[in-house]
Amino acid sequence: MNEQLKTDPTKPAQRMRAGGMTITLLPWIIAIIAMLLLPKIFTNNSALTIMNQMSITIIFALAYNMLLGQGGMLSFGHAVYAGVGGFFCMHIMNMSDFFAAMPLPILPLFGGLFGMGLALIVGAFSTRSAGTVFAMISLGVGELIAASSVIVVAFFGGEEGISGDRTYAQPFFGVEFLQQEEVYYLTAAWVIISAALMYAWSRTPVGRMANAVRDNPERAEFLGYSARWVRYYSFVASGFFAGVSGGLFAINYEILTEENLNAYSSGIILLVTFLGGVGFFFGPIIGAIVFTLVQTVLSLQTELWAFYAGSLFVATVMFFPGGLAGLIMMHVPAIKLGKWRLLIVPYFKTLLPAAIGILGLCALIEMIFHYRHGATGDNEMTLFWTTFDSHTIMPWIIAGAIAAIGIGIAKMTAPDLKDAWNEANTMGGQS
Amino acid sequence: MKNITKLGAVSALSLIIGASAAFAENIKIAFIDPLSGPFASTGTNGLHQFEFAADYMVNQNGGVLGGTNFEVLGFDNKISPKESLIQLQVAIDQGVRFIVQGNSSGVANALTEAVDKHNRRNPDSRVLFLNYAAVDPALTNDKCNFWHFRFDAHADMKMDAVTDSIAEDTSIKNVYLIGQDYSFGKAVAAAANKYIGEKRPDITIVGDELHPIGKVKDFTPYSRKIVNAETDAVITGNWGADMLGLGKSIIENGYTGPIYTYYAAGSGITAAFGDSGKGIVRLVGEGQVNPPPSDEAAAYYTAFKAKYPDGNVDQTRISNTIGMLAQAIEAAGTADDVVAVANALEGMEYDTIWGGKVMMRPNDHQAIQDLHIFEHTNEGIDFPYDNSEYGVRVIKTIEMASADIETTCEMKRP
Amino acid sequence: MSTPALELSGLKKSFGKAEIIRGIDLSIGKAERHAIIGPNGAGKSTLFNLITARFAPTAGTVKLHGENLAGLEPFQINRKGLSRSFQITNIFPKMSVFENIRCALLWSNGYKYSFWNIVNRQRQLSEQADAILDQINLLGRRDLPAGTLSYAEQRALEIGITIAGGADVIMLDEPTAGMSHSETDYITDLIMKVTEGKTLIMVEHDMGVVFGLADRISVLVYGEIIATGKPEDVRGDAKVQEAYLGAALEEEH
Amino acid sequence: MDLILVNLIDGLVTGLLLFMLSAGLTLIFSMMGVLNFAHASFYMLGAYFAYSISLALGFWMGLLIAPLIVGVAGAMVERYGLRRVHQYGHVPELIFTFGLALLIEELVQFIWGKNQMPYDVPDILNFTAFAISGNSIPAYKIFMIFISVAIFIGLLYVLTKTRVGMIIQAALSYPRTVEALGHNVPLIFMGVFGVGTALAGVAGVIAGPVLGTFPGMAFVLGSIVFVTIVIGGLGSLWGALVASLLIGWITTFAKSYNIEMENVLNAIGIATPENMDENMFRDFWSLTSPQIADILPYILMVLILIFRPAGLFGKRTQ
Repeated sequence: MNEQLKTDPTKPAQRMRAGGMTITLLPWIIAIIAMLLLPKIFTNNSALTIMNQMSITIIFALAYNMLLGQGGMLSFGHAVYAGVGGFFCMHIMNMSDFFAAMPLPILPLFGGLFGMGLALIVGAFSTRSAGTVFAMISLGVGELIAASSVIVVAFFGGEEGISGDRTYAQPFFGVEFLQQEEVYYLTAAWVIISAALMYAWSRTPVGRMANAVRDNPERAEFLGYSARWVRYYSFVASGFFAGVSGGLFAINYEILTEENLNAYSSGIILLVTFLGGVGFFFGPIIGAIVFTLVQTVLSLQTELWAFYAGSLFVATVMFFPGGLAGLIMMHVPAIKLGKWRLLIVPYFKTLLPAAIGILGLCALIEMIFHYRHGATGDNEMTLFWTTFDSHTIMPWIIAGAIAAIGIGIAKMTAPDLKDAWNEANTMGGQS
Repeated sequence: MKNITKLGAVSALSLIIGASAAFAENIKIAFIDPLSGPFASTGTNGLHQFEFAADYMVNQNGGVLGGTNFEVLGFDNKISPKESLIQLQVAIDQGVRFIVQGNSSGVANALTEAVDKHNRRNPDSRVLFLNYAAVDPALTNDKCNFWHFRFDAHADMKMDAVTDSIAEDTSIKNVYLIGQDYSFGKAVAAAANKYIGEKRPDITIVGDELHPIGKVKDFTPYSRKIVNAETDAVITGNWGADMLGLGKSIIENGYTGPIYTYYAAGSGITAAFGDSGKGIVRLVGEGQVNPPPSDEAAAYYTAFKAKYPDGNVDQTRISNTIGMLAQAIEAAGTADDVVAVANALEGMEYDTIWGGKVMMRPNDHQAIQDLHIFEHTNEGIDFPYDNSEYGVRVIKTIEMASADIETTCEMKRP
Repeated sequence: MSTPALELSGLKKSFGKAEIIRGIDLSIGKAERHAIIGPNGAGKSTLFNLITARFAPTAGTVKLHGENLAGLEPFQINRKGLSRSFQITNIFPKMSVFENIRCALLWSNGYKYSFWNIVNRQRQLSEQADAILDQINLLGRRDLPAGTLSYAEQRALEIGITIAGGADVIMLDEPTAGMSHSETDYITDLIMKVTEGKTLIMVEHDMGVVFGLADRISVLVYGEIIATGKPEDVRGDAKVQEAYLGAALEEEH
Repeated sequence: MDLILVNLIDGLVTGLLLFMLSAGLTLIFSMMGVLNFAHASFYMLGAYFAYSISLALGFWMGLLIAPLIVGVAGAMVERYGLRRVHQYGHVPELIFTFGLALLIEELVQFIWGKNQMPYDVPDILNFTAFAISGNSIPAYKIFMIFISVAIFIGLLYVLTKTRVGMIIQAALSYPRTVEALGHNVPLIFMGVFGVGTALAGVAGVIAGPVLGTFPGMAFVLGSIVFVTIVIGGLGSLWGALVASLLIGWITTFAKSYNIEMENVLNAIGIATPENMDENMFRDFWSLTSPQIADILPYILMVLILIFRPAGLFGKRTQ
């Protein structure tokens, strides 16, 4: 993809690629307004719950990206920092006197501090080197803590976990956080604060050096910085924000269990972050939103959601290593050149048939699944608001034809799209 | 850009959630259990049994309240407490008032607390939690609440039945306890120690140990210890791959005595044990399938197999759950006021097609029913599991088992 | 006589049985431009790596301004005022040219590991970085990812990074390797300009560069210094002629 | 004493099985620098393919054909997946294999369903080979040992005595030089990946009947294989062997003897605290070795990484 960038280097678009993002307040203001308005549009509790889940994942994914994207450290056990922070918050919730004197909104801060505390200890030996050694230590430590969660019942509550009641906290300006909406605003406030802090972190000397150490630890050492200390600071900061997300989890779900610590959760956050794109600050945010929707909403629609999620993930790694954020930012040069309009028609011609073709393919997969695993006599299935008999030949022909034609058209028009893309990203000519 | 994405995504979300809320006619039952991932086979089979029971027992007989049908909605919780709570919220928003769940006591524990809090905070949309399989005793003891009903016998009650069976067999001198290292495994071991001590003080517990859950690749070392301890009977609460792995390994390494289990049938386990487990693997549970206790039971099973040739009716309590719920709704005259339905369920005596009665104890919402000891065999099996020739056959029945078992439940009523 | 900027005594390094550096004594004065030359495999880069603690010496000491550097990590040596470049271009390829320089400025400006300063707000830092970019003629490339620069530009950037921290001892490892004539001239001028008043130690193959830049030259052959002195002295040294220049000439033709 | 011998044999079986997986993984890693997260998934595919083949053609054909299919599948993954991702660097490669592991698990569930497969030991091997004071050693275990040792010897022969092996060995240490010498490195990569996954396939075929053939079988084994090669030292075949056996024996012995934490702590002079029920560390005191047997390798790995990052036999840390 890079070779298609032929823009003038002095243009701001390039500045964005090189430096991350240029600072403007506009995206933040839009985000704040949107987060304020969303509950007015989606008032039901489940939408609020799902948005809260997104928010928690956003903080966790951003914290994870402080390691992976900014620091070049691949962790296979980061869930434990969020989990341990959350468990401590839950214990605080259960300390009735102390908790009754504390306003709930500051609870995540404690989660952060305990997450950071654990990171201080583990980081002391794990950040000595990056790469495989770091990855494997994180895997080992993650497994150990996850395994001890079922053994050390006194702290982790065993398999059932521990639970509490957020409403026992001191009312915060009269708000007792009985309703999901109140919790939503608390979570949203923490998302904005944490995201802003993490963004600011990436602009500080140690945040910049994290990038330098990621790219070239040896060179950084010859600039007076110990690569190990830079990694350690990033790791500890990441542990803090992971802990904050754990604290928010405690407030939202009022229960923490082994799943908050286990390897599966650690793997998921890696997936989320990479899906969104590690190269841009806002990548993990997109990843968190998309993945939560896939996991929670798509799974209401099909049992095969994990199959689609896996395919989406593998396709992303193979074709768009920049993730979804990279996909979006690819268009910045064309927009800056004012030539993005050139892309609309080719996109329409290629992506629409491709999308239809892929949906056809999904329909085929769903039909195979239904044919093989559906109840006998229960031949009817509903797909895309259409009910039909999966044991007759016609729907198969239709779905197959849609898939073949859709993808066929997309293949035919793909060269045009490529030309248009090159044209849109080349300076000069009429725009 | 982020906000546009979010906006679009969330509008899609409300569309999907809102879409099914439009049909408010049926009485909706949310089935919150794993439908994907490693435990999906149990979950999917459970969902099929619920769908079938609702259809066969209620809808085909004209529904309840003069024509209202039951509708079972599957929600995939991926066996995660967190996802269960999200799906619970989605279910409630879709107008569901009855939640059924069974796999994993951890999830049940999260759900019962969440339901309790939800009902306290949202009196307008209260729900009932009908637990059909999570057997942690605490759910009807310390952690009981008015909204939770358990239709399965809990771990201690089942152990009471198992030890009744062991106590009768005077040739058993040495018992070995082995289980997964978590709350349920520990509860099984504690109950076994207690009941064996009471019923047969002469029996030696030659082994009492826990192994990591879902992490053991090879059970051989455990089997060696079991064989070397001259064990006459093994008791385990293992389930899933841990059950099969342990059982096969014990048998393979030369053990021939009985293995008493909670979950060693169906979901492929019966077929995988096959001939090797014959006469060795024993199972405690409710609901007699072989020999069929009544013509209705045989007809029910046959109809189920016709619809789901790959499925098993390995949780007969599912049909009890649906039957009792229907009866309670009829008695309460409403499906919307769940307090009335709960009051109708309390103390209900229900004649189950699987033989005997089910009584919902009012003081802790624990179902009391006949428990059986089954044997894994291919002889006298009318309804085998997993499309193999093997199935489970009743070898002992304890009527209204543990009907007066103690409870620490202090029920708070609305 | 004042303390030399860099003093090596009895420095040795073996890899297994192979002795690469066989006892080097060398003293380089303040503000001196010193070139180390020698045929391929003489151990020049190894010597550099020993001085900057990339490798640990088998024997001997390295003293910077009279202070023994034994046991120090590279970043600690850098903080004492010794900075180096690498034979293979060693920059931060994914970061912008400006960022490359700014990172090199952070420590010497006392920012250390701070996370309470926002770097973009530090105007004096940006000005310094731009000044250096101006010096190395890369201001026009300021916001490009460093990895997309041409080879000569990357070498220039490498020198910029090396000098940015304000170190008074600068070590350059083959700064003109693989460059065309015009590029070499450009880099030579650049080195001349940026090392004004500083101690420079460089390894170099291009004799034009060496004789144009160096105040003194050491000739390293098989891990030993066979001659040290002013360019004209070294040029006339018979041993050097025989051991090195002849071989080098042969190689070229 | 007899029990020790029995445990040694059991541990050997576990260890050798682990070795068949870790040998392929460590070869792949040292050649390509890729930690293949999907390695255990190929092990699972081996078991499933062998099961399906055994239904039609019997166990032995399964043992013969399934690893070949798995190897070809592995080579295809390398050719059309990894090679593409290779250009983006190591982390995306690793993440690709991570995604692939998830996808293969879903695929297996899609094709074979979610239940455990009744894949059994063939009748001809279903007898007790011999018994040591009442502990029967099934013939199938002897067969497993035989197969693993045969594979190890074969691998050693290929690596040390053949031309291809020489090239691979050279590539282990000097990947760039080998490429510079004009060898078709991509082809070697594909071959090594195929052979490595085929080895995992063999392990799956012979382990499936005893350890169970179910969709979670890859997950159970997945991370422990990494632990093995990290302990042994990345890229070292001998290291993989030693670490595999070490893990096999450690876990077997830890499960066989109930060593209690309380006794261990008392033995080193720490007295049991009173009021155990209120003690913060009560769960820690009551730990027994079988409880923690399967997490011991992780403890070992973390310790090794802290004190000897290159692993027992490794030379390179990265």
